[in-house]
Amino acid sequence: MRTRKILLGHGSGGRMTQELVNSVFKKTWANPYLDQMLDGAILEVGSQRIAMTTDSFVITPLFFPGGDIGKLSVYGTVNDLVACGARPLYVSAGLIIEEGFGVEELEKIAASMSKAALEAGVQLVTGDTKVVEKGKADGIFINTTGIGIIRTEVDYRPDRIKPGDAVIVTGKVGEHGLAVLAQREGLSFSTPVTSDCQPLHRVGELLARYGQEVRCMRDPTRGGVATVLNELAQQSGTGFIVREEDIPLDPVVQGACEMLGLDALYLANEGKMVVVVAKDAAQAIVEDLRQLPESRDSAVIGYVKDEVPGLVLLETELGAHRILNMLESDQLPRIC
Amino acid sequence: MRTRKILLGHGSGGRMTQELVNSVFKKTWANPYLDQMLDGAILEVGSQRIAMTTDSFVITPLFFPGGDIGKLSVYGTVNDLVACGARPLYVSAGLIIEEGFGVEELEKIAASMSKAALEAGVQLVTGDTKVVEKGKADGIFINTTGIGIIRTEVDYRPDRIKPGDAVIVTGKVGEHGLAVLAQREGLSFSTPVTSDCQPLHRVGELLARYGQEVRCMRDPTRGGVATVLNELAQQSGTGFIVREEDIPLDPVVQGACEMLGLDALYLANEGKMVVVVAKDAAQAIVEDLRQLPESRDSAVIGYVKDEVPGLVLLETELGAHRILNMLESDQLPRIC
Amino acid sequence: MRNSKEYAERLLADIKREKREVSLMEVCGTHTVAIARSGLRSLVPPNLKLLSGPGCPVCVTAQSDIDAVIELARRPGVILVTFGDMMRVPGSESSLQEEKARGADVRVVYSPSDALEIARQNPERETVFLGIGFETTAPAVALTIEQAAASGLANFSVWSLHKLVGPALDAVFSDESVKVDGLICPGHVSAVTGVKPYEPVVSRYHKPCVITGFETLDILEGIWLLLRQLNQGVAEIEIQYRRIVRPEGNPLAQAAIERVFTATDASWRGLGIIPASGLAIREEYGAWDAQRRFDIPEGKERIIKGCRCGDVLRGVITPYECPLFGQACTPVKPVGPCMVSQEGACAAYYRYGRSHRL
Amino acid sequence: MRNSKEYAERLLADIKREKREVSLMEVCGTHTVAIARSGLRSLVPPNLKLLSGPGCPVCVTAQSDIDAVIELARRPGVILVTFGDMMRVPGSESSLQEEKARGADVRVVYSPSDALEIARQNPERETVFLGIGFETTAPAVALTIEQAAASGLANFSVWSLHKLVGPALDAVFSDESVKVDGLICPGHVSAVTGVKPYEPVVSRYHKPCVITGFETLDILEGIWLLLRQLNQGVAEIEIQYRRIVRPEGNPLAQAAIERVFTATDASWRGLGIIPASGLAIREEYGAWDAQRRFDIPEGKERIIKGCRCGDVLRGVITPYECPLFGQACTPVKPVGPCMVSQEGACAAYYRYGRSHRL
Amino acid sequence: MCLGVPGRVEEILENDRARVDVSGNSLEISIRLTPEVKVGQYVLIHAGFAMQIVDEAWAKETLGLLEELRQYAQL
Amino acid sequence: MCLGVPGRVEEILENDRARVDVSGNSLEISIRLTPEVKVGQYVLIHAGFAMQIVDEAWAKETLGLLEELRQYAQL
Ligand code: SF4
Ligand code: SF4
Ligand SMILES: [Mg+2]
Ligand SMILES: [Mg+2]
Ligand SMILES: [Mg+2]
Ligand SMILES: [Mg+2]
Ligand SMILES: [Mg+2]
Ligand SMILES: [Mg+2]
Ligand SMILES: [Mg+2]
Ligand SMILES: [Mg+2]
Ligand SMILES: [Mg+2]
Ligand SMILES: [Mg+2]
Repeated sequence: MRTRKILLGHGSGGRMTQELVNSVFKKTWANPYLDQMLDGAILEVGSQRIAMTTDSFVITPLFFPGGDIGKLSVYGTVNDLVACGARPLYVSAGLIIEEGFGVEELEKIAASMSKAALEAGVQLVTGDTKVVEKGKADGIFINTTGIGIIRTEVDYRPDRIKPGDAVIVTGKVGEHGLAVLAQREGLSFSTPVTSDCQPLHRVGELLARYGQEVRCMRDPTRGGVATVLNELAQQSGTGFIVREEDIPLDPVVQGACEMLGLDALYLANEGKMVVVVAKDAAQAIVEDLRQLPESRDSAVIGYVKDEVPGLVLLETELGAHRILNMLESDQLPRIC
Repeated sequence: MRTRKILLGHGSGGRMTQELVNSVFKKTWANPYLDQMLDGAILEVGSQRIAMTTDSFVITPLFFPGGDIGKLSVYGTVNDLVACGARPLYVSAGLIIEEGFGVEELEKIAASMSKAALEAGVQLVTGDTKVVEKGKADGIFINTTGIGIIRTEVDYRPDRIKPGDAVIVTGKVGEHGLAVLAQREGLSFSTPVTSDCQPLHRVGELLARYGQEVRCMRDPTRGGVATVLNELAQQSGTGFIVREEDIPLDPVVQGACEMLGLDALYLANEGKMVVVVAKDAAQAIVEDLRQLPESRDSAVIGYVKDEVPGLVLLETELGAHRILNMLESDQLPRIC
Repeated sequence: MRNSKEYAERLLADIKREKREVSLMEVCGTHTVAIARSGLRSLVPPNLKLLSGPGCPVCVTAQSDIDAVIELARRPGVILVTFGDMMRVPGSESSLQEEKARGADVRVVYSPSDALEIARQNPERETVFLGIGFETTAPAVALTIEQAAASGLANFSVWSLHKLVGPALDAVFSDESVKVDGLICPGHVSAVTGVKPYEPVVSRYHKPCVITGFETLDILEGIWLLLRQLNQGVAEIEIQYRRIVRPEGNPLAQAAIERVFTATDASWRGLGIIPASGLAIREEYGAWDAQRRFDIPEGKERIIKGCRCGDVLRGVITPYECPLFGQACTPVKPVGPCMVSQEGACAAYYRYGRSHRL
Repeated sequence: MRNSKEYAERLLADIKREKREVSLMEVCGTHTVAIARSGLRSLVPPNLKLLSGPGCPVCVTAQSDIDAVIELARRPGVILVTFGDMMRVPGSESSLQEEKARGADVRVVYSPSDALEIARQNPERETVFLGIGFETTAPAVALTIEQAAASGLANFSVWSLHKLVGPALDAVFSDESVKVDGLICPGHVSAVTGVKPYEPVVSRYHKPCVITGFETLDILEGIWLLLRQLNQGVAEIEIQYRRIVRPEGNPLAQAAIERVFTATDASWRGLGIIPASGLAIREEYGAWDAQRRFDIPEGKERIIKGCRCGDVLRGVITPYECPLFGQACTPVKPVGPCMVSQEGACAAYYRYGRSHRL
Repeated sequence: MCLGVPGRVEEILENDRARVDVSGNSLEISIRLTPEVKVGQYVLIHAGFAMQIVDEAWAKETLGLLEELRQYAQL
Repeated sequence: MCLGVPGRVEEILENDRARVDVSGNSLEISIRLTPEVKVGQYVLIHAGFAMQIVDEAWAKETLGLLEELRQYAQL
């Protein structure tokens, strides 16, 4: 028998990742926190409820149009705390650096993290630095772990999603994924698209004002909007209908996707939120969101439908419905 | 001008690490939490005081006599929480896996983390998995971040260290460092020494019973006992006198060190604590500690002396005093 | 585009007036994907069947060929360069993706020119480009080989698995069990070949052919034109995709293929060996022919138990009718090649069409 | 060991009775370290000076030699294998450690046999072992070269920077400015050489020599024996380290050196070129001689501004007297080589002796 | 079978290469198979090569068959 | 100049190699320079080679110079 190996697709954030996590971690690490189905865990610490979330950032290149790994690592964790319904407070940073990495680059990244923390209203409170031999890392990897206070007025567990609810996305999709992809070796095109890398703490505050009318939210990072919608469908046991033409999408992103045979709905976003809200509040929420620069392109893209539990259906221009699956594995540029 | 590069020594935990952290992070990330000079940060979250600490584990080999990266990553963070004066509660795990890594190994590591969490009385509440291309990591790296409740009866900031206080180490030194070193390529010796990798939550509980009589503690991981003592001396502004012959040291470890030209006081420990306590309580504390299997070799190794602020002096067998510096950079096996 | 939507609805309304049982085959995988993505299949009447043909270059690549390429990728010093399409295609025991995870240097590019660049940057190693695709892709690879030859680039070569559309169509239509009434012809292949490959289809098999583009509107027009031919009882080659396709194709591209390649028998997954259906590198470019440069033992074709790719490729069954579909065979763990490529019929059906519940 | 402690104290008490100004030199860096670690220097009376000599192989390696080795390590395909000692030694612009960080394949081993193993495991690459050390280490490297030759290992070679103890002693004692009354001779070198290298010291310079071990007790005994000779007005070679050192040394080890190496002029850091003070690989083992195999241009010796290693190595000054000591020059950023090796005098003083405040 | 996108030629470069614009993205391609192409024209791009020049007259005629359709629908 | 540790020969191996014990650690070394060494004897190890056989008589005499010292001290 061949021994099973970890493949890149296991880290794509799509179905392979889900299967790996389920088969390797869920069964051995079984505890109620892991089953909360959030972007982090909601914990009781003494009298206080807090959210905790962790992410490692392993991006190539480290500096990309619209951001860098430092900024990304802070905002990524801030946005996961927001998605948990928390007010982000503190962030830890664990750096793994490849021998030979430039001290100047490191200083840039550290400064970028600091600036990002300031902008997102969090503090970088503790850190760790490890160095590994040349060739045993890829420049620098950063883990950030964040904690925040759970807002008492909200509850963003996916089982609060109800039929008829509206689905909002807070801006144009796929920009981060495309901006980074354009930097890859072997892909010699250039694009004006920059990463959407931005913190969503103010979006979180805004949505908190709507209390329980906001059901649930998730930031569509790895695996993109399609994967997040599928996760929510699975976790809530409801289905989603999403109208293709209502999804905010920059034509430049769309053009690049057509060229490379990719689907923007599976490209990563680093400054967007998919939000499920009560139908009646949807229009007001979108209008509110559009007042913030970070969510000015917010739009209702679909609604919750009980009849297709666990599924996401995309309504095409012609009115047909087709399944929008999870990302199966990494998208690779292709010619056919 | 040559551009400065990160060297392995920058991750050794010694002076190079300290200088890097000071020059790159302390100045840009300035905030009161980073200046607490603990193994983690003590934070206010609403009404609650909690400790938060982070560490990345990048060990080779992943499985070593006495432990594995999974166990290590849980205990390492648990012990840092203990050193902060906290009761460890929750741990997050961020895994960076190299493409091609065996799923079976991953399962072993996940199970080991789970078992370790159980033994240390913490819960693994949230995780993240990233996969990087073959050759861009070294099997697997694990970041763990932990939070715990600060015990109200204690305060382990180093400025509480007073002249005359006794210095305790909770067991034999250098075992983890040696056990791992013996597995290195190019070092073809074998040793019965196994890693001391163990959780110290019960040691933390025991010491908490002594309230303010325990001044401060630190787990001597990277950089070893010598480096931790130097950190405490610098941070407290006091000095330490340590008696060479009182330091618990396995003769097997000592023999291997002589062979390779290493100093056991700079070798990493993963289940020991250096504790500074009130002189009058020292004997009782050591006797108490010796009741626990994980600290059965505890001993008073020295005392605090104001006259040599910031320095650690080693009293040799002959009664001479010499400076015990921080680890400057990695120890390499040598022949001369 | 309100206008185009209105127009699409009018085309569709008209198509729905067709009451006879009609089976149209889209040869090209890009059509398969476009049809699946647009949900068109659920909009046309059930008596109008849209079958998928052997037009996905990934799907038709023989497992023995994949095995040989994997063997090559394992050689020390070799950099294997490929389009993203090929990474997950299963050989008998492994895939390029798995070999990469085991340590082989396999790289994905967008253009064969990028492979040339990789060869230049790694002078001490052997860069091998895996040439796949039909007449659309072959000219690009031909020009790349000529460029390597012109600049004397000695560490670059191409492993050619290129295939030709004409012989594949012949294999489909010569099979009695295949019931196809008309052909949605591949727009981009035709941009190179022109109408020529379809001439036997109309002359020998009397099936209408429409060279069609890839927008939803294009496809609707293509179907509409096919139905019109069927209703009029004619079998001609029409070009719907006139903004791209000229009847004569692109003679320069045809000449490039001709200069560098020569037709050879080729093994097609599911269809077996088809005479003169592949492109081998000519003798004079032998120095850039990886099959000549590397001594790789020929792989053996193994039958994949239960996989009905062969029938899917000839339109004998739809992917749904394969017992492994969606169960043992998914895009993450594909059993057959039709599940691998984005444009493989099985993958397209899996991704976009698994449910009709709405 | 109460007994030994008591005995040490008695030795020390006796040593303290010496009231004259006496300077003893420990030639060997391992002695320097042992003395510094034990705190001995702070226990002997101030009139008894313990000077450090040129006996750290790392410290005496010329910067131009390091530069050449760095040049070699940068060559593609080369694996440079070395003892840990050499990693941080500064060349004119870089060190092996920094080259490793830049991508060179530099590996640390405990034994030259391990380098042979690395060569076997990497047949397609060139493994070069950096041979440093005095007569203690040279036989091990000689046997390793013979073994490579015997097994026909073609991708292994040694870059020899080995040095000899006798010529270095001569360089120290022939310098008028050096005031040394007696020599603590290196125990492990002498295990190979026996008493021979010290004969000129007693015959020409009339300085007592005691071959001494490395335990604190050994060193105390060594000092005690030297003082006794001085008090008795004699200059002889005594062996304190009798459990290891025979007067004739180890003839097999001497023969191994003789078979593989031949004496050559060598450049010593701080001391300049000393005739016949180094070991070159003999012609017949030329295939395993990296200096013959690789065409590396000879480096230029640059004067390091302010570094007084030369004076430290000859015992003219103690490290404390170098203006850079502990400020511009520390083990992490060594300016001179004496700060690099654990057993370099400057490093030993820095690590173990910076403060006398207690 | 073969993905292709139209791109507008922005600049003719040396060596039969050209810079094209694909919906705002910029790409360098080979125009060796469409040597007569001019700046401002559209080409069909496949795997980094221009495979054909887009026929503007037909491209503009988005609703190409509309008239025929009307006639046919009348039948 | 040269680190060295004593190790006890535990087993003579092929090819002039031996397994030695260094304070409880186990190491394989070359004994080509001390071919006459027997199991149970101690050797001085440097860089993986036995450089000399330890003279047990002298090794045991820890307090080697004690007598001389007494005499000398009396002077
Ligand atoms: S579903 Fe899988 S097994 Fe079945 S025909 Fe398609 S590719 Fe082959
Ligand atoms: S302190 Fe540094 S610069 Fe001064 S002599 Fe020693 S090594 Fe040279
Ligand atoms: Mg997270
Ligand atoms: Mg995240
Ligand atoms: Mg740490
Ligand atoms: Mg790298
Ligand atoms: Mg998230
Ligand atoms: Mg920590
Ligand atoms: Mg720790
Ligand atoms: Mg995550
Ligand atoms: Mg590796
Ligand atoms: Mg710690």
